[in-house]
Amino acid sequence: MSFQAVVFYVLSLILIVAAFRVVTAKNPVHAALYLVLAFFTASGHWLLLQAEFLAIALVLVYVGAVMVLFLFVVMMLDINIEKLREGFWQHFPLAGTVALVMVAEMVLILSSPEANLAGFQAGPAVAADASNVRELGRQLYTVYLLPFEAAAVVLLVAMVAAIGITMRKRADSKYINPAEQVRVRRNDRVRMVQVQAVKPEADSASDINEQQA
Amino acid sequence: MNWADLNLMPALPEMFLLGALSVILILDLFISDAKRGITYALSLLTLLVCAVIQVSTFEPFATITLSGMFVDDPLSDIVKVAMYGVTALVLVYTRQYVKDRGLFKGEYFTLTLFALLGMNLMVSASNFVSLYMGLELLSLSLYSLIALQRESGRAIEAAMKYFVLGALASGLLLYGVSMVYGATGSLDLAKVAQAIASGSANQTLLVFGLVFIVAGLAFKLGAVPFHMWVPDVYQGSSTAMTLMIGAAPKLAAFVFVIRILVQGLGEMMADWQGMLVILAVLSMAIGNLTAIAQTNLKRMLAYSTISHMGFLLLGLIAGNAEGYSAALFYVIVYVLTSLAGFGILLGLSRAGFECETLDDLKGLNGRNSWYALLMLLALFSMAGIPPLAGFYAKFAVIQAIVNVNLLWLAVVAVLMSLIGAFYYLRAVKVMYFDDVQDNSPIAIPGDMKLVLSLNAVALLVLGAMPERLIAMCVEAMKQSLVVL
Amino acid sequence: MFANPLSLVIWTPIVAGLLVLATGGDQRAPLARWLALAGAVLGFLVSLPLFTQFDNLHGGMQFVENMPWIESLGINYHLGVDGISMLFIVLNSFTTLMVILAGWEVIQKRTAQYMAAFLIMSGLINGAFAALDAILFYVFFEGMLIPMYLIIGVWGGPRRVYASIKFFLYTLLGSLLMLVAFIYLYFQAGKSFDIQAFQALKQIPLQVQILLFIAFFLSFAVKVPMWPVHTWLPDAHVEAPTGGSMVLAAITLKIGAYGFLRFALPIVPDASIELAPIMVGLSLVAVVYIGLVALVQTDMKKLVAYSSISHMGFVTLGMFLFTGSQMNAWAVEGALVQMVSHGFVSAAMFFCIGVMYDRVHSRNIADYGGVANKMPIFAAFMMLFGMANSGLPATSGFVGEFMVIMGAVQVNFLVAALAATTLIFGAAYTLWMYKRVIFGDVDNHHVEEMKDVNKREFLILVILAVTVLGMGLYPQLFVEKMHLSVNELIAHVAQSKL
Amino acid sequence: MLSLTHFLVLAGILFAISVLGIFLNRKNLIILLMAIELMLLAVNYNFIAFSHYLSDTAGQIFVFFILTVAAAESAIGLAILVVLFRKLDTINVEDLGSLKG
Amino acid sequence: MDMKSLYLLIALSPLVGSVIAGLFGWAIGRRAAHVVTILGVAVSAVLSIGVLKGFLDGSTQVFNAPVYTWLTVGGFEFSVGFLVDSLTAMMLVVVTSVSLMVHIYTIGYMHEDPGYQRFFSYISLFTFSMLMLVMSNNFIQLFFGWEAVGLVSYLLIGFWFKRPTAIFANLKAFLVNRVGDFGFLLGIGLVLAYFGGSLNYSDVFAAAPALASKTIQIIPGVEWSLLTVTCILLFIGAMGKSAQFPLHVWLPDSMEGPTPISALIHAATMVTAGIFMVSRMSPLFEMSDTALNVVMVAGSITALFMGFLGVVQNDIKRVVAYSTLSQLGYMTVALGASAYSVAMFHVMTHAFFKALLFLGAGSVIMGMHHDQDMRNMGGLRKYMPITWITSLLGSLALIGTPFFSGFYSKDSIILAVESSNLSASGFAYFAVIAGVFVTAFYSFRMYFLVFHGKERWMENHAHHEHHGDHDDEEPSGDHHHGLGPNDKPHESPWVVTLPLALLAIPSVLIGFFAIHPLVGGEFFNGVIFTNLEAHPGLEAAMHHAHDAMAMGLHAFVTLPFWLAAAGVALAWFFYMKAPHIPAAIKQKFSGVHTLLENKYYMDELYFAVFAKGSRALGTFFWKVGDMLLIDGLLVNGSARLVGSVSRAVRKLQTGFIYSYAAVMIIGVLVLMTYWFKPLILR
Repeated sequence: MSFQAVVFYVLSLILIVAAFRVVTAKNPVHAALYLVLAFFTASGHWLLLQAEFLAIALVLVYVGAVMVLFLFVVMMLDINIEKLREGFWQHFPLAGTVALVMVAEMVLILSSPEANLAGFQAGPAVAADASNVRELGRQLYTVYLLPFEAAAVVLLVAMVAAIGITMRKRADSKYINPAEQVRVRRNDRVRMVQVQAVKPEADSASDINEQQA
Repeated sequence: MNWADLNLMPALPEMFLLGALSVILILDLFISDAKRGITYALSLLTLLVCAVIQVSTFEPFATITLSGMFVDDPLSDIVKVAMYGVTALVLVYTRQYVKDRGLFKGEYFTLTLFALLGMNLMVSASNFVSLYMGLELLSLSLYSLIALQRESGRAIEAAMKYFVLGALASGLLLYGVSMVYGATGSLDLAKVAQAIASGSANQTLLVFGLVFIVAGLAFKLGAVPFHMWVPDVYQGSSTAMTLMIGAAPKLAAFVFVIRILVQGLGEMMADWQGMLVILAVLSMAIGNLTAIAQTNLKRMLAYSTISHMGFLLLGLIAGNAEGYSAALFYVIVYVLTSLAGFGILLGLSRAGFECETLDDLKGLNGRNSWYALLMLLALFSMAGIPPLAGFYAKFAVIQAIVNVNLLWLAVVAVLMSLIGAFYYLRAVKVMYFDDVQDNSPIAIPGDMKLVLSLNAVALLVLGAMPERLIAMCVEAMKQSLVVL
Repeated sequence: MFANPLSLVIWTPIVAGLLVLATGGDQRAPLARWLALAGAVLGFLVSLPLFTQFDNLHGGMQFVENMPWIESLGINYHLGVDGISMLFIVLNSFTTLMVILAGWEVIQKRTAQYMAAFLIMSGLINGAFAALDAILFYVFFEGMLIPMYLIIGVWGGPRRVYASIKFFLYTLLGSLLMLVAFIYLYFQAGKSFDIQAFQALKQIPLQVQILLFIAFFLSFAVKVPMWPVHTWLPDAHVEAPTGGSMVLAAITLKIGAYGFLRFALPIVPDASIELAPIMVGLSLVAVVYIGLVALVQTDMKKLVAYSSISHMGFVTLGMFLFTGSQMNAWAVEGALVQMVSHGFVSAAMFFCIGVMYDRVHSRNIADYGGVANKMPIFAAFMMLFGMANSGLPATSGFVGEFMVIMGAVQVNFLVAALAATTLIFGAAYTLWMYKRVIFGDVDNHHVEEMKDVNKREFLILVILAVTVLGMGLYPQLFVEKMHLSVNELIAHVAQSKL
Repeated sequence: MLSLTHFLVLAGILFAISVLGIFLNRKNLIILLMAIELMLLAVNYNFIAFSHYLSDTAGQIFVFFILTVAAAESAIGLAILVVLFRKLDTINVEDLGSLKG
Repeated sequence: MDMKSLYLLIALSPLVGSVIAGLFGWAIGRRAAHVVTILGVAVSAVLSIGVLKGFLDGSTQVFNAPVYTWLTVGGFEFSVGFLVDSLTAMMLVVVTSVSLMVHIYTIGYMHEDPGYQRFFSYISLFTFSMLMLVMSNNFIQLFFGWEAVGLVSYLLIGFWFKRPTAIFANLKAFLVNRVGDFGFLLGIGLVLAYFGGSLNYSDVFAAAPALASKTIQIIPGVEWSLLTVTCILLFIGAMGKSAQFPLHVWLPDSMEGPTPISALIHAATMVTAGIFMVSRMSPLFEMSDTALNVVMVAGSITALFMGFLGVVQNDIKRVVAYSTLSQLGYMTVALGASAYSVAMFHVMTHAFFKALLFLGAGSVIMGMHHDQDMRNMGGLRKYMPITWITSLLGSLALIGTPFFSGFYSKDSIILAVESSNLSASGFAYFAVIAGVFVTAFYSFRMYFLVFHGKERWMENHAHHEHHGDHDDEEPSGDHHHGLGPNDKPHESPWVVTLPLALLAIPSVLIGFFAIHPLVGGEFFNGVIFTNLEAHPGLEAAMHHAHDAMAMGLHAFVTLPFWLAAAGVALAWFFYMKAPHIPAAIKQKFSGVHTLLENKYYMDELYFAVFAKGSRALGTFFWKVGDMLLIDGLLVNGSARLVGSVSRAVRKLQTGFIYSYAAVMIIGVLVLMTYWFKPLILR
């Protein structure tokens, strides 16, 4: 067993445990932290696969930004954790079965001779000074120009959307809108009331009394 | 990359759209709520210009540019023009509605245009990466649009469901794409197709990936069993957003499916045909059956959409140009029809009142026979009763599958549409046979009334003379499929 | 396009209907009525040249018009009539006129829509009879469901919702399968929806023929309607307004029978022959079973509705009387005559019931009695139509039944004997009803208050009476139109496609 | 020697765990979102593994985009979650069932 | 004027009258209505007599030509056409003359009725229909006329449509006739199918001989002679129209109609259409002994057993009605014996004397102010002398008093039956002989009860029970029944008595003068065909027919005469001398009496079996077949099924994200499993 293999298996173990804990953790904060762990191990795996840039990006972007966002939200929302845990395990048998079947099928398919994954051999080792980042960068800005632009737009959308969705004008904030003031008409402010000059008769007065009663 | 060779003309509409969008986005910041009409007008203008550009740069062949990321073919042209039109209609129909609900904000327009941009990308992408980006651009915009109505618990619930399930579906799709990538070594549709055709691709991985891809696509279309989001989202969203989701994205999703399954994985037809048959039958059955039990019109139309998507799949199942063009025609007619249908619902809603249950339509004929007639046209078109356009759509796809000797499927399809006819009839019944309950006047703005009328009458006109549109679809399909 | 008389008969009523619809609300109802009447008269007038200019010595299609319509789907705007379909177009235009008159002041609610629905339906029905392209036929065939659905549902009786939806779905069920059959045939016939191309197909295996026949059967048998897919009809009739019942009975049922002649028989002759015993059996069930059912009805409209089914049993019976592979000319022409005649008679019967309903607002036989005392003129007319309904010679009702029975005797005596029981049943249910409704002493104050027919009703009754008697006394006028077409049909069917 | 199968199977297991999470988690929407992140991680594994064994960078590029989109997605998802919590005062999945049938 | 126009004029002039009176009666008034109709019929009558005269002196040729083409189909052509030969000529005269009498009579009889014009229109229409029937040269037109007279009969029986009994009776009449028509039409069908593809008499008769041995299978595997089947079917038609057992039940009830039409339609003309038809078809019937036997048996039963019923009737019209039935039986027996000409002869004589009797009865009824119960009459001869005399003459003719017209025709029948060689002739002979006695008895029972004896109308004002057999239904009130306390019967006006007198003349005389040409002579040669070798029945009658005087004298030594005399005597004894005896007999044989009173319970039987049976069956089909099975189970059942499936499927949509996701994942799993079955299940 090569060193890579050892690293692979160790990281895999951590990854699987971490991933499992993500979905089973009682506390969402723990879950988020386990997810961070999972990302870290994944990053390690990706290094094994010589995807250095992505390994770093994962840590920076995901762990650094996204997961922090998650934690932020989790903590911001005042969530009753105990209530959220009720009856958690009662669905486990079904869920576990489905997951197991899924894994089993995937493994059976992927490891079957027909899949012929052995046919995939890692290419020749890249030179030590070959820059994965440079290569990716070159491609991103040439071949993948369009998706790259699109990615930018996606981020813009996320920004617009996040603001649009969550931003609210405080109900208690007081401000003056000059436009509204200018548009005001007399009718909005003054109401002319026709007051009866005649003295009400006795019975109608009693009616009124009754109504008041 | 040689910048001098970079042909950006095919992507000109998208570029204009993005530019205009950015301008609107910024401009809107400086516009007071009262003058939001400017944003509205600019959005419509943008759509108009896009359409003009699209039409004026039309070429009857496919051009691939941007390093194979982008394709401009007649199929994308026709669908894009349709999408501009549809989006414009959506904006017109929803103006009053969103005003009444305090949603007449800059985000509403910009997100709509973002969604349109995403759809354009989906339609014109020729690489899995650009396809995915387009898809996500659309999806994220749609989630946000729904969630914009944050005062409504149901809208947020719908947004959340849509979001979670959409993300799951994206995950499935990506998983499938990764397998295809593994099998063919490329993300470019043309190269994928080449690799499969040359036999160098790993079949097991391909089929394995195909399962996930089909699942992801089925989700976008809303085909059973990946349809679960559709009813909830249709019902929960404000009607304006329902219209938005139900209209143009169906067009985009259709082309998206064509791009992936036909242009990319065309050689795998035998496999995906089988899967689509299951999906189609289930969609038609479940969609129609469940719609019967609905009392909420929007929900009913959602299930009806599911069944329509089943029909749409029939065209794909046929697996030939005729079938695809039939499906294209189908989806265009469907979108036009649901625009009319939801348009009426929008028109009937007013501040503080949502027209969304069957009972809300009670006695519509007595209140306003013109709108009742328009709705009638829309409903019968959905039911596929001649001489309305919906009939030819159904007819064309059935013709396509009979052509490939899937008679049993045709029989199943027609039987399901029989079941479907029931709930459309019930809606007509409510409008025409029942007595008026709510006698409040219907105030639909003049422009919307005009457009809505044209929209619904178009169903009839298209029923009388569908040839032009069908021929266009056929031609577009023919020329688009030749190249890739 | 509008120079062709067939296009004219299709589009004149439709355009008129749209114009009527455009008159809008009930405040302009008088305008709508007169406009509708003008449209109906015009529609009838433009249909007359079909009859007068029809060449009796020419067996094929006449007034043909053929131009591409939806080329991409292989659908043409192909019109033409032979001696069979021409009669029904004229009949339909005539019935529409009657219906417009019949609804004149009776319909006070949404008058324009009512009139428009009938006019549009009239055009669609004409289209169905004139179409020579299967899909064009289908479009008209299905399109007419929409106005009819609305007519039953909007202006119908208390159970109109059930009846209208049942009507719609029942009819749709059958026709959808037929659509699949059409598409199948399209590919068999070298990508053509031309009905004549379908008919010209040379080789179809029996198995396929039978499947196609079943598809046609489901579509047309529902429309006719044949037992056991008839149960929509009583409901539809009972709930429909008078005009709706008139059109339904007079015309739309005929489309089913016409469909058998135009599609089932010539396209799949071998299956038709193979399944003819079943068809004959079902037809006889319609005659006998439905005749008995009609006897016990307590609702006049239901009774006449069942009697329609029973009479239409004769039509289908006539069409499927085979000797070997030879259709029986008597029976086929008898079936056609029966169709036309039933068009007049059933329309008249429903109109009569409508006249009474307008006065008493009940269709229950038990709510009447002694109407003759108060409405002698009406009673006389209804007697005439009742007698026509029971197949009395010298009325149109007799001719078709007579011819079919004559044909049946030639083919199978027992069949003829069972069919001939209609002489008894028909008279029994019609006259028994007549007895209970019209005869006797004035039964209650509703009857006491009945007024005899007004001028409009009188006019309709007279016109219908003249046609019923005219056709009974001189059927040759109609029959001679169809001879060659029927002969060609028979010759065509006789050629096996196996 | 590590083979492609190792990574694909690992990705498969990750995928299944995320499915398990979606199934299992009936209370907490946030965990649901995290499960989806896990699923995307599994997909990314696939791409990178294939990319490595195909000696093709396209896979890595795709992962780059997926990461970008996933970030944007998280932002929007969390935004929706926040308004949801504001409106309904819960992030319990089982409380999110007013639309059904 | 050529013959065709002449015949057209004969046929159409009553129609013109009818149409004018019917459609414009409201405008032209009563007087004009009866003038035009009588004029129309009179024209027909005069012309008919001219035609008959032409045939008698041989100056007129048989006319057989189409008028217009009614229908062509399958290469066959059907025309409305006339065949006028001696048979037709005779019928023309009978029909038009009786009709004319009845028209005139009606002026008086219907004087007070509000439906005056309508009535005239009907009877003229009837005359037209009957003329079309007898003048037809083909089966189809025959059937037209056949049904048309049935229609008018229906209308006229129900003329007083307020009376429940009347509208019951007319429906019954129509339906029973329809049963006959059912057979008739099928018979026509067989004729068309097998007899040379034509329905013209001449073509059919020409084709018949070749078909003598042809058989058909109606029930698979059983061969029946075509001619027999055809003839029996045609005869079923005749049974309906001529009220032969077992389709006779309608005729007694038809007396609900006004008396003039009872005379015209239900005695003189329409009911004899069946006899006429069989005579017309003589070339066919001659070829089938089986059919003739059937005819004979039906006739015999009718002749005898319907006569019995006449004995117990108290309603004056019903007595005459049963006598009509019985006499129709005689005619039918004659047909069975192949003595067609004799049958026609009896048709003619019967037409006159029975019309006379009916009109006489009508006159009595008028005199009694529409009381028809004989038990309330008696001694009317003083008050209604003309009616009395003419009725007596009619009765004498009916019972076959020598030299009266009825004698010649009836005795000819008896002679023919006696010498018939058919197997049924024995029974038939007994029936006709016994019938003579019965006829005499009931005829004179009526005569004595009405015109002689005590004036009973004085006694029972309190109770005059309703005469119908549907006592459960009350007659409507507006018809005055019976004499008031101070009224006396009165003689009828001249328009009533004149027809009586005019009809009395032929009733007495016509037999004497006509027997020679009709029975013995060659009047019907070439028209009625009798195969004398095979069926010798006619020969005896022909033999006697040559000398009417001798035949009359000879009668006094024959059994029929003495039987008739005995019948008269017994009637006199019972009802004039010892009225207690009939009552005692009634007591003693109450079973028989009840049976007779209830007409052998045939009405009840038919009602229970056919009317109730078909209604029960109809209800069953409707409730169980249509409503439960088809509508309930198939139609609404499938709708319900779809509905419940829908509700079930709906539950899948739980509203929870995790279950939605689960469905998606499971969907993927299923697809995956399905597509990788071999890989996974290895």
